[in-house]
Amino acid sequence: MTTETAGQFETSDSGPTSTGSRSTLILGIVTLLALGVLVLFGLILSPADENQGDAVRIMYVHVPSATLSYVGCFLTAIGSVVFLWRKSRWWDLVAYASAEVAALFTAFTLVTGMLWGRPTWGVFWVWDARLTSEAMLMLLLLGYLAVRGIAADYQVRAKRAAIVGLLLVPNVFIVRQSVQWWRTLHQTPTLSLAGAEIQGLMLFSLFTGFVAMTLVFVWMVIHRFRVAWLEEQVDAEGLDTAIAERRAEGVVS
Amino acid sequence: MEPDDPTFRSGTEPVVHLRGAVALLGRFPALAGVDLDVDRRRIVLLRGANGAGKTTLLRALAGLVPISSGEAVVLGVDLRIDRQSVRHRVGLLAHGTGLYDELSVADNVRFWTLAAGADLADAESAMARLGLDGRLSDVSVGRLSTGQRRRTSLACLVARRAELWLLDEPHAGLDKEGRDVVDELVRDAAAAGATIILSSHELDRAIDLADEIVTLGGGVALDDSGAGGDDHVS
Amino acid sequence: MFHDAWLIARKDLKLEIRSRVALNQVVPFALLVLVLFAFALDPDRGLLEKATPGLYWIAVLFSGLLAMQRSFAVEAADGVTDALRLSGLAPAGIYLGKTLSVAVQLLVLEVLLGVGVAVLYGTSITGWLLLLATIVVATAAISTAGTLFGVVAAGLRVRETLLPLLLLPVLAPVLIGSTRAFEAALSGTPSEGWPWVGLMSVFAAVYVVAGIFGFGPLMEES
Amino acid sequence: MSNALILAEATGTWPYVAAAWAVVFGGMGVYAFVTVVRGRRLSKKVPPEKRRWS
Repeated sequence: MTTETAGQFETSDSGPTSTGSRSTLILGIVTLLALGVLVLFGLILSPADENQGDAVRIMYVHVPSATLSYVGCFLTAIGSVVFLWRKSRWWDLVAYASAEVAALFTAFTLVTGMLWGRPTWGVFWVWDARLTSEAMLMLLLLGYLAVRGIAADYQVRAKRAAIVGLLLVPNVFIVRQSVQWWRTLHQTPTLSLAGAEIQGLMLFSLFTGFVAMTLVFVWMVIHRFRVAWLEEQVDAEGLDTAIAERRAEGVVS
Repeated sequence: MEPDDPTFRSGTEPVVHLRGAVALLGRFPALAGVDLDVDRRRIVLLRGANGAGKTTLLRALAGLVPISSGEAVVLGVDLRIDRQSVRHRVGLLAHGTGLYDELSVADNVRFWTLAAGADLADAESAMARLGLDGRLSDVSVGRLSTGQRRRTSLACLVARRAELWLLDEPHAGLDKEGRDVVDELVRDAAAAGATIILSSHELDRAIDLADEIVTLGGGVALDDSGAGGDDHVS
Repeated sequence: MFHDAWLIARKDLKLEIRSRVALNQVVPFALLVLVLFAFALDPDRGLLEKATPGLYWIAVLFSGLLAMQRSFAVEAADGVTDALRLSGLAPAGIYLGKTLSVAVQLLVLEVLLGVGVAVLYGTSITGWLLLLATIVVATAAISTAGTLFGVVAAGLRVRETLLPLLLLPVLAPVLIGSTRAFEAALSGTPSEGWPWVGLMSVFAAVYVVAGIFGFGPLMEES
Repeated sequence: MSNALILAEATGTWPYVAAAWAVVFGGMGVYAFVTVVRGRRLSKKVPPEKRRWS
């Protein structure tokens, strides 16, 4: 943001050109430190749980991932609504960036959930209500990203994606509700911290997990947003030349 | 085709006013800064090579293609702000027929007439005008010849009572009798207060019909137009 | 808006009656699915009987998908999309009209499939009130969501593959709900089925609102 | 597969914990790397005044 860095980019082609800025660099460093603290507490300092054993350590990354996957999904819906309402491209790209990052965190949630399930339940997958909801969220996000990926005009893609994105939230609510009712017929141990004596160092590890992964999430959304923004600029680039070329066609003929 | 006069806004401002209008198809500037003014009741012929931008210009005037820069006012509506409200006031005869193949001629014309807010009587008289009453009216559009489909599309257009007619190659695919009908419809519509912009490769026929000629090339209106223009007012 | 909806629905149904695509292709497909399920699940071991509600709704969903693809293929033909935009019909009206015509086709399909299930799988039908209520709200849910996502996919080169990807996860709660409600009705415990009817009503209401407001922007560009 | 299972039983839940953390950290690393690389490639095509953050 400072004039100093702006000048640096103007003067040299060989200089650092990236999606980074001074503030995101600081954010990145803080994030890496937080991840280090998470490893320290989550894997080394915190004790094993009486019931779950060492498997509880998976929770320190699983629970924040699950929360952030829903946060990303809400952010996408908010971005979609503001885009439709204000015609703001900025918010459209926020929706796009957070949907992609949300899909990544949903994938983390599913994989870590399955890796927790194998030692705990004996199988990788049971039709646990939370895990099933998360799988449905993944499918919904993949649908949204499929719309983002269609080869079409910007307006076409953005409007269609925005409608799908804004419906993510009601869909997630209805899916969660239905899956919950569906599974309450057959009681199974659910993937959660219930049963674990969560206090002291364990609680602190979980807290560290939330902080570190939220920082990662923010860093990723910012950078993904900037990549999407650059893609737009590259697309818009050369419009003036295109118009000039187009006019020249008429003179020749 | 006798549009009631009250449906036409009387006014001195031009029906079409474009200044430096740019329209993008994807990233391709199909219109690269068109200037065009058309007054009410005029019949304007667009000519130009293939890919000159004729079709895009007609679609943009109908409010179907967004104008990304420049001025564009059609029937008093600024297309850069609002492309919806102009749409039901124009009639576009495009390359596509705009007809449902599985429905009969009469069903198609009636549906589009009612959709445009006109009466069934308008549909019947439009079909009669284009020779589609009688045996043809119950045939599915999918079984018609190209010329017959063109007539059906024209019937839908006539029944709409549009204020601005945008005809993309209206003579294409029609026999001589059909072309005469098109010319007659255009003249009647202009006499009744409508404005007509058409593109055609049938230059001999279209030049006789037109009050003005605009040549498009490279997505802009070229200056050499005007030849054969006003002498041919019918 | 309702005038426009009626016009569109009448046009669509007339078109289906004339073309008989739904009757000649979608209905046989649905019955074929029922027969294939019987091949896949041994009918003698009671599996088929237990799974009947689920199989019924899967068959409805898949054949409904065909009906929805068809409903938008019709509008994609030869300049019709432009003609619709120029027609002056209210987008909300077009949405409601298409939803209505899809719903009517689905209802016909569901009745025929119901007869097919009763005959082929030997299902004895009980709990009529719940069955009817489920059919009505599930049909509303499928057609409101299907029509909205149908237009999201309309006009794209990837529409045939995109629509199922978008629609089926969204309709998962409807599949769960309608299946559980049918099970409740057939097993003589209808009180367990009514909450599902409520959930599906909420679903349909959300999609009607989204469709009425969202159809305009979606139709705008293609 | 069977070897892995025997290993799992011998060492308890640690392999699963390690795998879970590896997936999460590895996934974050790969995604971050890919995003940064894409960003660098694209920024070369865009004049600096359009990169509002720099």
